Amino acid sequence: MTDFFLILVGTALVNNFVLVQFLGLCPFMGVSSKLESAMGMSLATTFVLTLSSVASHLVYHLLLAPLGLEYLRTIAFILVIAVVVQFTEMVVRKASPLLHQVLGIFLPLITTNCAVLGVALLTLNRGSSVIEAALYGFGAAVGFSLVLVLFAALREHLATADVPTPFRGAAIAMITASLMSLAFMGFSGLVRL
Amino acid sequence: MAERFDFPGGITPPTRKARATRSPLCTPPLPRRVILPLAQHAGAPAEPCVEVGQRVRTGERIARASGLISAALHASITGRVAAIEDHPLPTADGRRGPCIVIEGEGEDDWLTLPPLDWRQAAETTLLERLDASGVVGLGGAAFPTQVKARIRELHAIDTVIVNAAECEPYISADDLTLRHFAADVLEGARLMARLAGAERILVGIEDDKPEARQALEVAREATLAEAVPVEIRAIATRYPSGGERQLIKRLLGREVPSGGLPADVGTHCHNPGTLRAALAAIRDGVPLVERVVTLTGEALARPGNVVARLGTPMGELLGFAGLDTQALHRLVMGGPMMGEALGELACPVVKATNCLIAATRSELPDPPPEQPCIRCGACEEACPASLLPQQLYWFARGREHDKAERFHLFDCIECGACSYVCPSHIPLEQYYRAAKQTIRAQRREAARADHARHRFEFRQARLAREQAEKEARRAARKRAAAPATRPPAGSDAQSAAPAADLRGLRIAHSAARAAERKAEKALARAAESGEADPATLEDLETQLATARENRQAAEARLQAARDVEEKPS
Amino acid sequence: MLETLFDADLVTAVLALVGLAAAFGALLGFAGERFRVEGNPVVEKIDALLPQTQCGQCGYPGCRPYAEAIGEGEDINKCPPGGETTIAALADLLGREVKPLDGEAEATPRVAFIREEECIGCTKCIQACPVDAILGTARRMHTVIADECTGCDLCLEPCPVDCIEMLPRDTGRDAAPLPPGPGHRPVLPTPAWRTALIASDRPSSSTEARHG
Amino acid sequence: MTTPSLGEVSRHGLWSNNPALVQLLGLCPLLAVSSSVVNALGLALATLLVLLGSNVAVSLIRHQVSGTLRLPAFVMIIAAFVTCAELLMAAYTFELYRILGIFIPLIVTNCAILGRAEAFASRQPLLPSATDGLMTGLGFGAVLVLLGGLRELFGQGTLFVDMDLLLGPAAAGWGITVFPDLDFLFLVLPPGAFFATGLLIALKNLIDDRLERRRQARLPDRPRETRRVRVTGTIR
Amino acid sequence: MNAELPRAMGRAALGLATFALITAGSVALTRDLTAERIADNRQASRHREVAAVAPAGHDDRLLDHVLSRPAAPMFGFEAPITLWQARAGERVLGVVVPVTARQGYSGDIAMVVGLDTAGTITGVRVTDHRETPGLGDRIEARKGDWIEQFTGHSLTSPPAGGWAVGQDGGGIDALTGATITSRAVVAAVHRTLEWFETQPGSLLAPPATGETP
Amino acid sequence: MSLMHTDQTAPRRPASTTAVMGWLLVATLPGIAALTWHFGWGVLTNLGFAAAAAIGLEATMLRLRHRPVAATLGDNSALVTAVLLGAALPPGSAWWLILIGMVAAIVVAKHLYGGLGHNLFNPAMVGYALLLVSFPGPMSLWPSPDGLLSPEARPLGEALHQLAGLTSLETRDALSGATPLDAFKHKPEALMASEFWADSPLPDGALAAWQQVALAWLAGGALLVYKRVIGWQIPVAMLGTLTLVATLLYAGNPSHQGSPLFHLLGGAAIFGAFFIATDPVSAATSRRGKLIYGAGIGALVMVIRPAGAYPDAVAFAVLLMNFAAPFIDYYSEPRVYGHPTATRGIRVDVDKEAR
Ligand SMILES: Cc1cc2nc3c(=O)[nH]c(=O)nc-3n(C[C@H](O)[C@H](O)[C@H](O)COP(=O)(O)O)c2cc1C
Ligand SMILES: Cc1cc2nc3c(=O)[nH]c(=O)nc-3n(C[C@H](O)[C@H](O)[C@H](O)COP(=O)(O)O)c2cc1C
Ligand SMILES: Cc1cc2nc3c(=O)[nH]c(=O)nc-3n(C[C@H](O)[C@H](O)[C@H](O)COP(=O)(O)O)c2cc1C
Ligand SMILES: Cc1cc2nc3c(=O)[nH]c(=O)nc-3n(C[C@H](O)[C@H](O)[C@H](O)CO)c2cc1C
Ligand code: SF4
Ligand code: SF4
Ligand code: SF4
Ligand code: SF4
Ligand code: FES
Repeated sequence: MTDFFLILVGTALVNNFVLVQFLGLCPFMGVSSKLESAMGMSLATTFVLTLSSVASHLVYHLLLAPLGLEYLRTIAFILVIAVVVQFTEMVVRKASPLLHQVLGIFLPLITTNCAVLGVALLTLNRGSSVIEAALYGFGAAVGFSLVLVLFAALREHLATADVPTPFRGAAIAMITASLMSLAFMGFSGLVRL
Repeated sequence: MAERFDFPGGITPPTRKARATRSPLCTPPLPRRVILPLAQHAGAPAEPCVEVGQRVRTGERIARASGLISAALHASITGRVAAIEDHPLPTADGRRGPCIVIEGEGEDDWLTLPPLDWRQAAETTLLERLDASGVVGLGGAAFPTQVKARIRELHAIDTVIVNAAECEPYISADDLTLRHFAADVLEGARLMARLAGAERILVGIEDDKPEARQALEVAREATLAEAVPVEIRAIATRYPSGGERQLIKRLLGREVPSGGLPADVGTHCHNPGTLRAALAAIRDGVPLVERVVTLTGEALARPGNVVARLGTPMGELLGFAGLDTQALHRLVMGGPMMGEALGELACPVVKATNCLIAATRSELPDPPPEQPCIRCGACEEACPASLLPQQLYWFARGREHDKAERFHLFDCIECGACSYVCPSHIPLEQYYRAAKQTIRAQRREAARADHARHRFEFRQARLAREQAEKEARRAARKRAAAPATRPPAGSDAQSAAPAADLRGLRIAHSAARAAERKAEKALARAAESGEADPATLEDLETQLATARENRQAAEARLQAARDVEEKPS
Repeated sequence: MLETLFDADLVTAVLALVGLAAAFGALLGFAGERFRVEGNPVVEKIDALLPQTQCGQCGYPGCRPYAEAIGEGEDINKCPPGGETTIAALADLLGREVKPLDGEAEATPRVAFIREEECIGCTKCIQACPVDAILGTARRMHTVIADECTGCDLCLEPCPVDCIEMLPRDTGRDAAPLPPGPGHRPVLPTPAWRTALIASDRPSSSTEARHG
Repeated sequence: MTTPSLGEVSRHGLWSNNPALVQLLGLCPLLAVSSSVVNALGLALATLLVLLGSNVAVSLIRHQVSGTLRLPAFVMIIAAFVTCAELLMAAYTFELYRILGIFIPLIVTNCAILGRAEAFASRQPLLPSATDGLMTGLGFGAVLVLLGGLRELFGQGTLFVDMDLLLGPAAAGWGITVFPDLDFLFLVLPPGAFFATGLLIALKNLIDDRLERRRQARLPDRPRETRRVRVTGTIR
Repeated sequence: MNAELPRAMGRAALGLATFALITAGSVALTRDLTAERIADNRQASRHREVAAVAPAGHDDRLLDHVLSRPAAPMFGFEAPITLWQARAGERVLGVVVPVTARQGYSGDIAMVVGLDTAGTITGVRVTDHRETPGLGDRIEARKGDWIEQFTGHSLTSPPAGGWAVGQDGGGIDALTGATITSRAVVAAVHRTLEWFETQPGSLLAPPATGETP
Repeated sequence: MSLMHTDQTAPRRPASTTAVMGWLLVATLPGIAALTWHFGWGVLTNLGFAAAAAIGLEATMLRLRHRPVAATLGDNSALVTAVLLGAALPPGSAWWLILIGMVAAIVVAKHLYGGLGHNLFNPAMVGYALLLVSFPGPMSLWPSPDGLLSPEARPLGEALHQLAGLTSLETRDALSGATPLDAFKHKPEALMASEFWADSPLPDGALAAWQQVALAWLAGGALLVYKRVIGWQIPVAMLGTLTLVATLLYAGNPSHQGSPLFHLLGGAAIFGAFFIATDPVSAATSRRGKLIYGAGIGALVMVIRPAGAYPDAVAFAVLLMNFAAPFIDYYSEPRVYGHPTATRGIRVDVDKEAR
């Protein structure tokens, strides 16, 4: 139990995917200018990340490893991810067109959210069980969602600030991310993975 | 003083009332010339009903109410109408607006209406009289009292509140009104209680006005026998207890719902001056031509309260009180918290003028330059509406109107308590006012756009219908011209297509019919509820017309297709 | 070369992945059919944000077609009557970047006004008006219903005698400017009685912005 | 969509629509692998190759894939390129392969690559697509190397250390120590990566701003005319 | 629509399968062509690492002399140990043990430790780690000579209690700002030495009795 | 509009931003005095150089941004940042360390965001955290608390030498040491807390000195609360939560965990609670939000202190909660007059769809 908890805390905070591991940065920068879209993106990513983490794990251990095809893992994983994302996209499109419009290009880009493939590959390296893989994916997604949502709130706040012109927009967002990452350094050493 | 109910926040600025309450109420000489703005009340401006050059008597109606919410205007001196033209209005932005100017004859020849007994007269008579007398709220908003008094039609009222809080510094007009006319005020309150069907009267008065309270007690003792009981409750002095929402909360513990009216919680709130004016209009037949105005400020040698004729140029009135123009630094109409700084001495006294402050520079210094907000939270502690003023400020500055609304911008009563305490001297409520006006303008534009779209859709539908009908006629003509000719060999392919089409058309037709019925229902519902304004109704009518056109177009097309269908058979 | 091609390893690899892909493909095909969406409901929302002037300055015949185009990816900065406000609202709705307006913003809202004494009643303007804001019949003078007119000026061109002009529309008193901001004093009216008294006595600093 | 000129494609990829500074795509490798020039250069080259290859391949098959399958198909192409690149690197530049580690498979998910495939190559013929791939790759790589240089120089006080891993023994002596004893960990650690990128973006904005102002100054004052199409009538 | 469903599914399946065929085929082909070379590279790289710490004078065929030992969790070897003998002809000069230091600052640290017959360290190298650049990564020989300080030490030098970083009262310098990493490395080396003690002679047995690959 | 302003009457509250900042500076005096008394002239050299750097940087940035320089400098906020950062740094820091910290604080954390009132993160703590991460060595070396007047005390001249970077604390190893939190954190795991204290590697009187400094900060904090420069919410919530978590941990494992009192007084908790966490600009705004914000800081401090890599976690905890503050603001709005319940959070797109 504590192990599972540690995995969650470890992935969500200490080795936060976005701020410490540098994964999933594009959606982090791209979908964070509005809190609403950030929340939508968080949900979508959490879903995709957890699901694809488990699916990749299964594909690897049930298909690739028995056949000695480890080197095909990248292709196989990315296929799994793309399919999960595509599937999610269709469902979201049907269920909430506005969310779909808002997430726009970012929903397909969850495919290329490195975090998703990153989780799949990192779980492999850690040699975890299915449950651990799911937790790992979920923890990573929670970490991603947490910083994404907080960052979005921060950026909304920033929208009213009197930022010097060259820094408006992406530049100050990057610098904000830098300071956030600095703050997250405080968690370093909390849980060793 | 422990009170049962209270509102959060509030401030206690220095009251500075003493200078003007030392001397009794007095009447300045009649002005030679009065300027009466047509728009000195809430709602639509009044419409002049006199000609230039016409002689008018004091109390004679010179402009009539126009529209649902509006008020009549009366000559406040006897003389000739010199002009109907634009004059500076008593507003901070120095706007000009249409006014009726009366050149006085020096005498006071009254034209009053016949007295009425308010206990006996029919309610409609009373309301008509209020309407005819141009009585509006004298507490600040100048809302037509007649409209307000119709409350019974929509709401059940149990309490009439007399708002004698007078919480702003400097102002003592209500204080003096009560000292001199407490009995009239209470009788006015009874009159309102009758109109509203209330069963009690509650007077809320701040504890810094012991004389007024004493006078009220005396008047109350004298009328103990009356059916509607009067209760006088002193409350600790704190700004803005006089805001009706805050007063109601403080006296009764009830909260007026956001966007609602005091009537929604069974109360009806009036200023003492309003009550006295309403009583005068009914009991004595005297329309609203004068009011109590506090003249104060250190640039005045003889501050005090005066009964001033409406339209008196402020300079004249202040001159009467011994204005030292050299020392005058700022002229404020109303209190220092919510009042407006004026740029001219020539502005006339209007119905909403309860106080004129002729302040010296040291008394009300220029506001220091605005500094950045440091989010210190002082404003939040002062806000009587529990808003987060600093957030509203950021949103207003950043023009993030949807977020400002999300943080309840429209619940701000613009009391200025937040600006008062702000260490960065930010004129916060100016930001809110600007944001509110922008939002209102945007809403208006959005409604316009919606309306335009509906009209555009209607036109499209109409054109489509005309087109479809034309085609249907052409098809019919064709059939009539060649009834017997068999279709040529290739017609199989042709007739197959209409058959499929026909089904589609039929579906389209029934959809159009459903849409029409829906639009009809929406219109009927809106019309019945009685709350929709004419613009909305018109909009719904347009939508209904569009649906009709669509249905007719579908019908025509269907008919044409049927005609083609039937032809080969 | 040939034996490499038929290497057992290679064949299993290809077969495994092909099988996986086929299964997933079937899943996607299923979802694609099941969750098919017709049309684009967002267009409605975009349309609601456009000013509905129907003027065609965006390059589309009316607001709705432009709304549809935006839904397909067209730029959001092509509507001059809507101006910055509309662009901001669209950017907000669609999560896109705000762009400067492509074209000239209109200074104030306007309405058409027909000089009735000059009107010959040709009805050309009526046909041009997208919102039926012009009243009149053939050979009778025409007039514009100011409340309905969107100010698109489409009626100007067809008029053979040039009797239509655009006048600024009264938008009510909604122009309360924001205070000048940090570093400045709030704007209060200049006391006229002072200037009237002695010109040199005017308090010069009272309303001016104070820098440094 | 019309086919833009090659010059335009190049300008877009290198500057005005630079994936790293403007589109903010491909940030993960950008930030993660830019701690020294050599890492940056290695990844830049690998990314460039994959981008070029995938753009070409996607452009070639652009008429063959339908809606639902587009995404999976594209990523599989990219993944194939990446895996091949990985295998080839392991075979021929093993040390570099070990250093870049996990980030090689992650090239697959470099958003910039799929972004280009989706936004450009899937709609354009071969030549523009190839140019776009090349130029975008170069633009991305340039930023990557610049960032690497910046962080290496101000974080560790050195430049071009270990270039031999990438360029062979000839480059062994390239490393120079500019600021001895400098150890400004901030730049080496994640926060510094974000920070340096933010500064680069601001710098680009500043340059753009200057250029624009200069261009404006050169332009004669010409009132912009409003385009109008006078279309009314029924819209269906 | 229902009739459409199987058709659509079939089409999609076929399409994706085609792509899988092409991509997997090309990857598998590349892999077939490079597999050998990669294996060679791995081997060579491993050899370089091992050679760097092996006692001097060996015959450069380190990776050919493999020994296996059962796991020894007490000493931090959680999996069976595969180690290499350094020989000069028939003479065994020492061994090279692959060691994993747990509890590094961010994850495990893989090392190789070379020991001569006397149990004296002939070298330590970090082969894989994820420590912080600029801090923990100074354990790499390329980035600093910290790791060299182990050479020449043995279980008894520094004496008991000295096998710890200075902060913990031991005699080994820690990297400034990276005590955790240092601590982990020191502990792992120390345990390896202790484990070596428990394997009297057998690791150093001459080739005849030693396992052959 | 409100034509009256506070300067005329307010009961205790300072009437202008300048005065608010001024009172904050006054309130730091007891703490600074105590620090100087125990840790020597290095405290003052820190503060002096930090203040000079702050004013220089602030003026430069204002000029670059074309903002009124003199008027804005007068708001004292840069000075506050300088004093707080200067007091947090190890006494006798070198000029370059202070300068880098001030650049991070004033240039990056404050002016890149638009200056006073706009910054999202606490500038002083940004500077501090950046230094801590970048230069763990110099940042963890505190001089031993010899007292200003004792014979071992280093003279002002030496402090100036250190400021100039000519000598560093490291070269005077014998006289320097870690902070109590640092030392306690790095005690060997087997060692019991009691054994640690019995044979502490800390210089004599270090813990007592730290506790006295903390109490001096508390006195300053009390002044701030009395002058209503700060509300009570943040300090109370932060210290309350910190004590609570520390007590729980201590109750769970008294032999290895520091006591609640140790956590309260042994580090920068008090200083942080009254002077740092209360920075109004970067904190949550509503009263309820401030409670959440303060509690978050307290909890984070007690998560990071025992388990994380950095011994004193106040800076990071403050930055982390700065990061969360805007989000907290969305969810902590008080109930507004006339509304049946408080509105919390944002309207997710469903509403907009209905609009
Ligand atoms: C039926 C009814 C409708 C009212 N409608 C309005 C209104 O639309 N606007 C308004 O300002 N006041 C309206 N009032 C009057 C308010 O209750 C209130 O007395 C007035 O706005 C002045 O309040 P204030 O000075 O606090 O702003 C209405 C009153 C009644 C009884
Ligand atoms: C902040 C604020 C303070 C007010 N103070 C008073 C006051 O002291 N006395 C008063 O009669 N009305 C005051 N009003 C106006 C009342 O809200 C309300 O409009 C008035 O009592 C209605 O009575 P009337 O229609 O007779 O004017 C204040 C309004 C606000 C917003
Ligand atoms: C971002 C970051 C990375 C760190 N990386 C390491 C590391 O790789 N190895 C290590 O031992 N300590 C690392 N530390 C430092 C530890 O947290 C801790 O401060 C240090 O080990 C204490 O050692 P000292 O007593 O020598 O300063 C790192 C700290 C930070 C903030
Ligand atoms: C109560 C209070 C606490 C403050 N705390 C800090 C602080 O911790 N760090 C800081 O840089 N400035 C602090 N300031 C000063 C000021 O808010 C700071 O310069 C702004 O954050 C810069 O925009 C404080 C100000 C006040 C009134
Ligand atoms: S009182 Fe003024 S400075 Fe303080 S939070 Fe409110 S607006 Fe900002
Ligand atoms: S003006 Fe508005 S925000 Fe300010 S205190 Fe009054 S109600 Fe609150
Ligand atoms: S320019 Fe704007 S108002 Fe005119 S038609 Fe296009 S969208 Fe409508
Ligand atoms: S009247 Fe003219 S300007 Fe007005 S809407 Fe009709 S066509 Fe446009
Ligand atoms: S490269 Fe875009 S999410 Fe990682």
